[in-house]
Amino acid sequence: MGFAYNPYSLSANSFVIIPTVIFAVLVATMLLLRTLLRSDKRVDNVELYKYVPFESSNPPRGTGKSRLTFQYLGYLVMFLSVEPAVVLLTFLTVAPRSYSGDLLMLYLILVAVFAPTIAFGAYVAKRVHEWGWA
Amino acid sequence: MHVPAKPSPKEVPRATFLGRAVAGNLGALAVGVKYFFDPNRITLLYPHEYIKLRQGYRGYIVLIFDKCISCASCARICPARAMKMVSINVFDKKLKKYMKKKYPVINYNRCIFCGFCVDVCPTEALYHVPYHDLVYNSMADMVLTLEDFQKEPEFVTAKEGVPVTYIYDEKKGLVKVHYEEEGGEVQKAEGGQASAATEAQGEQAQGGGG
Amino acid sequence: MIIVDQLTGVLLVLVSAIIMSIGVYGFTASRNLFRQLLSIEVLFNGVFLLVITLLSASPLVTVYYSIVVISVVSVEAIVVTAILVAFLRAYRTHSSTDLEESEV
Amino acid sequence: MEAQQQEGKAYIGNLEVAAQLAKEYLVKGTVAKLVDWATAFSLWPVHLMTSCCGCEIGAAWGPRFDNERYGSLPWVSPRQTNLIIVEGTVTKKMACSVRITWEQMPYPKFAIAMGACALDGGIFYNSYNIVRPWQVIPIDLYIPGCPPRPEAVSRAIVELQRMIRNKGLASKWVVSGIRKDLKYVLPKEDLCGWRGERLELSA
Amino acid sequence: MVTAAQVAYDVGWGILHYIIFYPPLYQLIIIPGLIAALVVVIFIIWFERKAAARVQMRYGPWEISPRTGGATQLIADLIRYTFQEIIVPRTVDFMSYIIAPNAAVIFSILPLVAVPMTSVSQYWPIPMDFSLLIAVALSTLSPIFVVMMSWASNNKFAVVGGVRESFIIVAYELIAVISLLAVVPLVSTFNLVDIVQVQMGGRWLGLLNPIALLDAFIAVIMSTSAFPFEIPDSESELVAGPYTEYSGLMYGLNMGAGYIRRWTLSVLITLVFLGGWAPYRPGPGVVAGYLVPSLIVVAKAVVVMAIMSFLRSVYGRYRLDQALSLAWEVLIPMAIAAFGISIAETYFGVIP
Amino acid sequence: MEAAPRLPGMEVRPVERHVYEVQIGPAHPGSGHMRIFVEVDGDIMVRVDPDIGFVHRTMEKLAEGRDWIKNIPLFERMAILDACNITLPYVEAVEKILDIDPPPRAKYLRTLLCEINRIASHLYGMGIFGVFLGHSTLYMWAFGDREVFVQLAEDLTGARLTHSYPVFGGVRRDIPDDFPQNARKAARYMRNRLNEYAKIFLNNPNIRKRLEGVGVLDKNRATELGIVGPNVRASGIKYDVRLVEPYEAYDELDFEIPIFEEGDSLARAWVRVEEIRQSLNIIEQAVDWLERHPREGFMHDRFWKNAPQLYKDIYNGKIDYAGKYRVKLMPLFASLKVPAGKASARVEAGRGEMFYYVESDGKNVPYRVRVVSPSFRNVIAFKYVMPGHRLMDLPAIYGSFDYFPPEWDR
Amino acid sequence: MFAPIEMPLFVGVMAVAAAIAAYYVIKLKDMIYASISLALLGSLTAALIALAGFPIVAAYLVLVYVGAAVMFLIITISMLGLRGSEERDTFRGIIAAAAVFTLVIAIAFSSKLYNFYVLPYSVSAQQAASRLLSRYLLVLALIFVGQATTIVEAISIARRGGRS
Amino acid sequence: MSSAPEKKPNAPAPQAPTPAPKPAAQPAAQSAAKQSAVPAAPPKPTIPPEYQELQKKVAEVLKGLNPTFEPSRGYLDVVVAKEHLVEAARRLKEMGFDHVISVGAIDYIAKKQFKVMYHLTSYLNEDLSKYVVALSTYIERDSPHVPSLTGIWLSAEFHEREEYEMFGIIFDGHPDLRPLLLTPAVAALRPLRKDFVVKEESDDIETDYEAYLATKWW
Ligand code: SF4
Ligand code: SF4
Ligand code: SF4
Repeated sequence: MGFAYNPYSLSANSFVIIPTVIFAVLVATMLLLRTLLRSDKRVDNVELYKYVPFESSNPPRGTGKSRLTFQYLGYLVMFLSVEPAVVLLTFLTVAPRSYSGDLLMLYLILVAVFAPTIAFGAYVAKRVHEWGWA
Repeated sequence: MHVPAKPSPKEVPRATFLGRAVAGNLGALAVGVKYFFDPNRITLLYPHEYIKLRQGYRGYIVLIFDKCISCASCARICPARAMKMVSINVFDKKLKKYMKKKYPVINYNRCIFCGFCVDVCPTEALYHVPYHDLVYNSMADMVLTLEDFQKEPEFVTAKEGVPVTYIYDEKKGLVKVHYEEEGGEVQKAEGGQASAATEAQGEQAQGGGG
Repeated sequence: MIIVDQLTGVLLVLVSAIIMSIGVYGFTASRNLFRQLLSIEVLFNGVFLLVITLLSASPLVTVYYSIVVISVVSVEAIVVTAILVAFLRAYRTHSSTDLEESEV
Repeated sequence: MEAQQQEGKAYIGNLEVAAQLAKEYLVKGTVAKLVDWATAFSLWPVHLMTSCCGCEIGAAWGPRFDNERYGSLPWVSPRQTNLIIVEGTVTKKMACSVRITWEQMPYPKFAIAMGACALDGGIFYNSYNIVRPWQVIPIDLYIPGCPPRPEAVSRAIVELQRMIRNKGLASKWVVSGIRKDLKYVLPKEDLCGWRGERLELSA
Repeated sequence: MVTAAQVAYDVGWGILHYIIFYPPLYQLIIIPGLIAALVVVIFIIWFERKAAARVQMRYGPWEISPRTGGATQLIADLIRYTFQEIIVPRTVDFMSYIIAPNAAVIFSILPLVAVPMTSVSQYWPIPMDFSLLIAVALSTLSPIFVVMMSWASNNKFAVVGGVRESFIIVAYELIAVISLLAVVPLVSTFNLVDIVQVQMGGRWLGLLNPIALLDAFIAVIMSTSAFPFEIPDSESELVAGPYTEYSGLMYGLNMGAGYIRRWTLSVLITLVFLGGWAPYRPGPGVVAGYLVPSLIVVAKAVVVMAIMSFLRSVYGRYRLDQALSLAWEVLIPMAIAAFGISIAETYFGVIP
Repeated sequence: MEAAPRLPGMEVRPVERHVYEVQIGPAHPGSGHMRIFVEVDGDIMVRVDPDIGFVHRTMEKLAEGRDWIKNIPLFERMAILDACNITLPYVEAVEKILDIDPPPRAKYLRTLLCEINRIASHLYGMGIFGVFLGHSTLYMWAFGDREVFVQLAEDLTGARLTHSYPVFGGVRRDIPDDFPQNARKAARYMRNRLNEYAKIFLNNPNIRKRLEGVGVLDKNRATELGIVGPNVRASGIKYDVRLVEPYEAYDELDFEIPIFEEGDSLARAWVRVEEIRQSLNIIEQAVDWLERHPREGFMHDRFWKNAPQLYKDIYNGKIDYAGKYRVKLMPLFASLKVPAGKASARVEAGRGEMFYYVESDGKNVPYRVRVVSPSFRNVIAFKYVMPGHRLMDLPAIYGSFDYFPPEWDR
Repeated sequence: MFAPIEMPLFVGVMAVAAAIAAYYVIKLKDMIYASISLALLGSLTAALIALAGFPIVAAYLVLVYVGAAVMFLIITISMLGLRGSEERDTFRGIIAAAAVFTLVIAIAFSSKLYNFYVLPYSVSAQQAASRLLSRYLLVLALIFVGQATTIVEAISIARRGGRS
Repeated sequence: MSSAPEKKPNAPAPQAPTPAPKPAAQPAAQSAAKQSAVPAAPPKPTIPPEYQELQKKVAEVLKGLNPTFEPSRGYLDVVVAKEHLVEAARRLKEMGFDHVISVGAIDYIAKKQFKVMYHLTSYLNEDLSKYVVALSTYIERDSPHVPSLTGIWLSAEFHEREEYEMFGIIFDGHPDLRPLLLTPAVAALRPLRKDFVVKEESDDIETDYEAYLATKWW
């Protein structure tokens, strides 16, 4: 099949080159549209609030980047700790059929270890008053 | 026949966990799917159809010039000051001479269509036309002159669509039917006054034909 | 053909060294706790690469080691962040100055 | 020849002129028609309830009158909409918001004033706390009534679609960046207290 | 003798074969990539609006083309967005503001190159040995850019929406990963082609493990913040969530990115659980071997997406913490159970 | 902390550092015509400050300059979707000062329209509630079914919303001929429909999760805050003006006042559903009564006894061109003078108790009219109920109190 | 089978991209963007690893590291609202970086320069899994226990109630 | 067909209720003079019959505070002096009036007085639910200070804020006395005071036709 159908070329094309090209085209389109579709300067002088952030149509107050939703950090921690284990288990399941006994055992271990942990985590994560700043 | 109202304690229907999770979801989905396959549409396809409003609808107001006795009741009762009396010279048929008389004019920028003026007019010199869907490009158009006030406003919709009415139904709520099927014409024919309805109907017939 | 493979290997080692040194630079240069955390993460990326490259002669071992390393690293990120959070909160509650102004 | 060259320079150096020429070259004929067609059938009113006419707006987008048939979908944030319906009375407190909402909408945008209050105050004609919306933003269409029937809202949308398509309002804006048929009002009254001083924003 | 027609034919065939049907290009740009996604998204949004309208006693978009029931509505919306002013507020971080939505789109369609559309190895964009794994891994990347979008907007609603989006990611990602990989024990491979081949006989994995299918379905709904998990851009508190500041085509792009993500994951679900191109056996040649199976996959995925869209007319939205605890107390245990079911089925030899 | 943008004319309030202030409204889908300053700590609201007045159209002041009759349409604009209930206490209060009592048929007609309005208002509130929770189907259904009752009201009064129906001494129109069977059909339709509402909305697990245990107001708290209407009946308080001080024809009708104990958002939604059921009963009874009794006594004699023949003909349907059975107003209405005195009246409007205090000094305009609308008394709930809930509960609580800002702003 | 001749090209491009991403992690002022850069760096590292012949490790890296750890950083940083200035001691940084760079290069190239090469050969996932299952079952179980402990530990640390 | 006012003699000038204590059971004789334009004579304003019983109870509860009862319809108007307001409120609350329906002020500009009324009723005491009682007091127009009852009835909070901005009455001890409905600029006008007059555009309902057409109504 030749050069273009070499697995590496295929991969490079699929993951890097074509997406990059599309990305460049999209960004260029956006920038172009933004340049082309501008209202007249005269209008901009009349509309003083056009380029300020939208805050329910009030004069904006404060900046958007600030300290935020903290109360659900527990779920996050749980996610991060559970994910490697579970993903590891899923990776192992490709083992041939003959290993399914081991697999089952590992699965049971996982359930045995994580069931109480998740229960505890969910219980703690729900108590939002223990998580806030104030 | 005195039956006093009585308080009746009620409870929010509670369900068990499983019942709530399964039956609730299934019930909601079932209702959704039912209406997906058997929709009960009540939509008026507006410019192509329009509701033939009932006789008593409080729409735009028209003055019958000859009946007005210049009593100014209408202008006095108008809550929005939309009506004003203006004085013009008219030819009095009895006295056979020009006289200064007062007549009402209306400003639709203000009018809130409360119908007080129509209801208060002692000689029924004002009447409502049964439509209410006009829009204007400029506010000056809405301040009517005395001549315009005697004409019924142009009912654009009648040129584009056919009239429908809604009838009540136990299963479907409101059901849209075509106006002719309701025998609306018979009712209209009795209307003694040169009312909006008759004219609108003429327009309608044209609209329907074309 | 073996040249190509070796060239690739050299490239990988080089880039991992570069990434690692960038990480180290960030870690030593900055005084911001979170920046240091990020720098460590950069450093770990270099480490992953280096481990893979150096061990690639025996692929299975590579897989085991890298899986363990990645798990440990991600867990480490969590714990460090958790400690940071706790520390910051304690710091906050004890002091009236604002977090954003205090150089953590 | 020289003039041409100068123009040519201007094209390269001056992005605005180049963009202007490109737009004039591109947006005409079928493209202009397409733009107008699309804008006419995609009039998204912004969610700004100014007063009690909002009930009839609710009904107008409800099932019986269903203005979504015209492709008009009430939308939440002004940045994505192109139609503002002033639903009745605009009080002095609300006027600032009406103005800001209108300003934050991207062009091409249109405005409808609905209800007697939005035209000349309606029953509140002498209230000390209201302003007339046309003092605040430029209005395209007026709907009388208190409240107007939902059909009247539909009528306004149909009428606005016609206006856009007949007069090419959207495509003309695309070409020239300004709508010539509108007077851009700057409110006489100091609605949010913005006049005289420049806005200072720290990012 | 070589005639001009023949040359033209050959050249045309060459272009068709080597350019249009060049697998990465075809899959990223044509089917099931951008163009198909655009068509599907346009159809699905139209369907969503019409289906909701049917349930809601009305017509939905109609006047624009009465004969087709308003099917061109979304095209009008697209054109309108294209020719609307793009307002870039003064407070945003310009480069991130521009880049983030585009990157979100790119990373949304990227998993599509890792899925096969046929069993003919010549038409695989990449070697398929780890395709399921790669597709799942890639699909977790695009939400990051939603967060970036919200941060770049520097708007209160957007930032709150972005943080909610990241929490939703936390909730759905594990479910999606587990439930999509739950079929692996049954087939002992990460190769999507093999997975589809196993289902050829009508033994869809979705039937063997319905819980996994249900969970994956819910995870997809969650991941694209559709109802009932429309939490990041829940309009009643956060105006349009992370997209609040975007206008014109940029907003169209944002909305599109969400739908494209849903599309990508639907394709993945179709391949994994619903048999891919199943009853059909790809034959030789570009049309029989590539076009037809990919169209079958598209058709199935559209059905999946349509069902997802229908939920809008039945459900409201959950609260953020409710969605999180729902995920952790119901869905993740369910997913792990589904995983266990698969292992048990393997262990007890339910499938040969 | 970075300096907030300084804008001239803008009130700058100090904000605690660890909280994040979100302004919800007025151009916001989650607020009506109001603004709520919400300070959140993470996801929890710590301070809620409703800032109302965006629709304040100065009705109390305007009323002091307008003739008595003109104030009826004026006050109606407070909540045009509940028009009859809103104007009725004003009419009643003026009738008290005038010392007239409307004839029974007028009372029944008023009751009928009040109940139609109540249903329409409850359905409106439910629709808005639905859209707050993202449930667009409920919104559409409620608005679609509301049309049935709006249509009934239109048949009766000639206007969709702004009926201006009760006037001093009576009402403006009698029922049209086909009204009774239409009303009965509508009532039967609505009863079936309410079951489907329960299925798709109130019993939907998704919605129940959002509402159960959210915004709980117990009896004492509700009393302390002075919440009114269905909201207070959801907290187990047996208070309904129709019950404690029956007005118009309510003491002759057989109906129940549903009371719930929970006091959470779900109970508040359920109260409204049950009230719709009761209102349907009342409508049927009222229609029966009106059908049984002859068409007479529409207006108090004092305003009617000198009426010319034309007026009677129009009333009796002999002349039909602007609606049959129409009451012509006597011209004296335009400049009615009311003797000095003061009176208050309250009725149970759709959202709760509507209270008017009217004082006259014998002129043709009121000296002072104090209006307290139910929504105005409910605003305080936002300030005291919302803190402690999550930000996403804001629409749920807000919607469950059945908001209508023009009503509370007046 | 050997790697194709253009392999170094691919690796080189990726390597440059990865280095740029790493640089941006350090450089960008805004922590969120720095974390997003880190995510990109992680993806590019994964791509490099995949090129080196370990797609399974790459997938694991993306899923666990980019998808989770980086996400965590983003969220935490945005929640803490950290912004503002930071001091830099450039000189010390450069010294340290140079030292590490030399060290790595020296170790890598001195000992094994001619021994390591990259196989264009995919590890069979089945093989790896079966080997792991048969030999290291207990180790895996221990990893699970470790993870579970982490949950408890991190939650207890991060929440306030645990301390007070 | 002319309107009523022309037939009847004009009503006498308004008689503002006097703050002076006055036996409630015997209404002022002057009300006879107040013949209205309405065809039939209005009744003498008295305490409504259904409130007679309540009046006695309230009088007993407020013993020592010199309550006076003013004629009214539909509610019971209890007037106490400003000093006794808080005490009276406390006693009424103990009696069972547990929330405020309305806080209304009236500007008697002729007498240079404001009247502040708290309309009360009860939720928890079902016997009292059917009554509305107004606890009112007269204050000087020049120094409009009145003790806030928000501490006793929390439900009065927003009402008091409203009266504050509308009349400028200062409720001493109110926790959060800010304007409620109006922007500060408008609230400074104290719009509900009688000396703030709303402009009618013209009292004349008649105009010249040319003038009408020439008018820019907007
Ligand atoms: S309908 Fe009402 S507002 Fe209109 S002119 Fe007549 S009285 Fe005036
Ligand atoms: S009330 Fe009737 S008769 Fe009198 S002026 Fe008006 S229109 Fe003429
Ligand atoms: S026009 Fe009428 S309905 Fe509309 S806002 Fe004004 S008063 Fe309300």
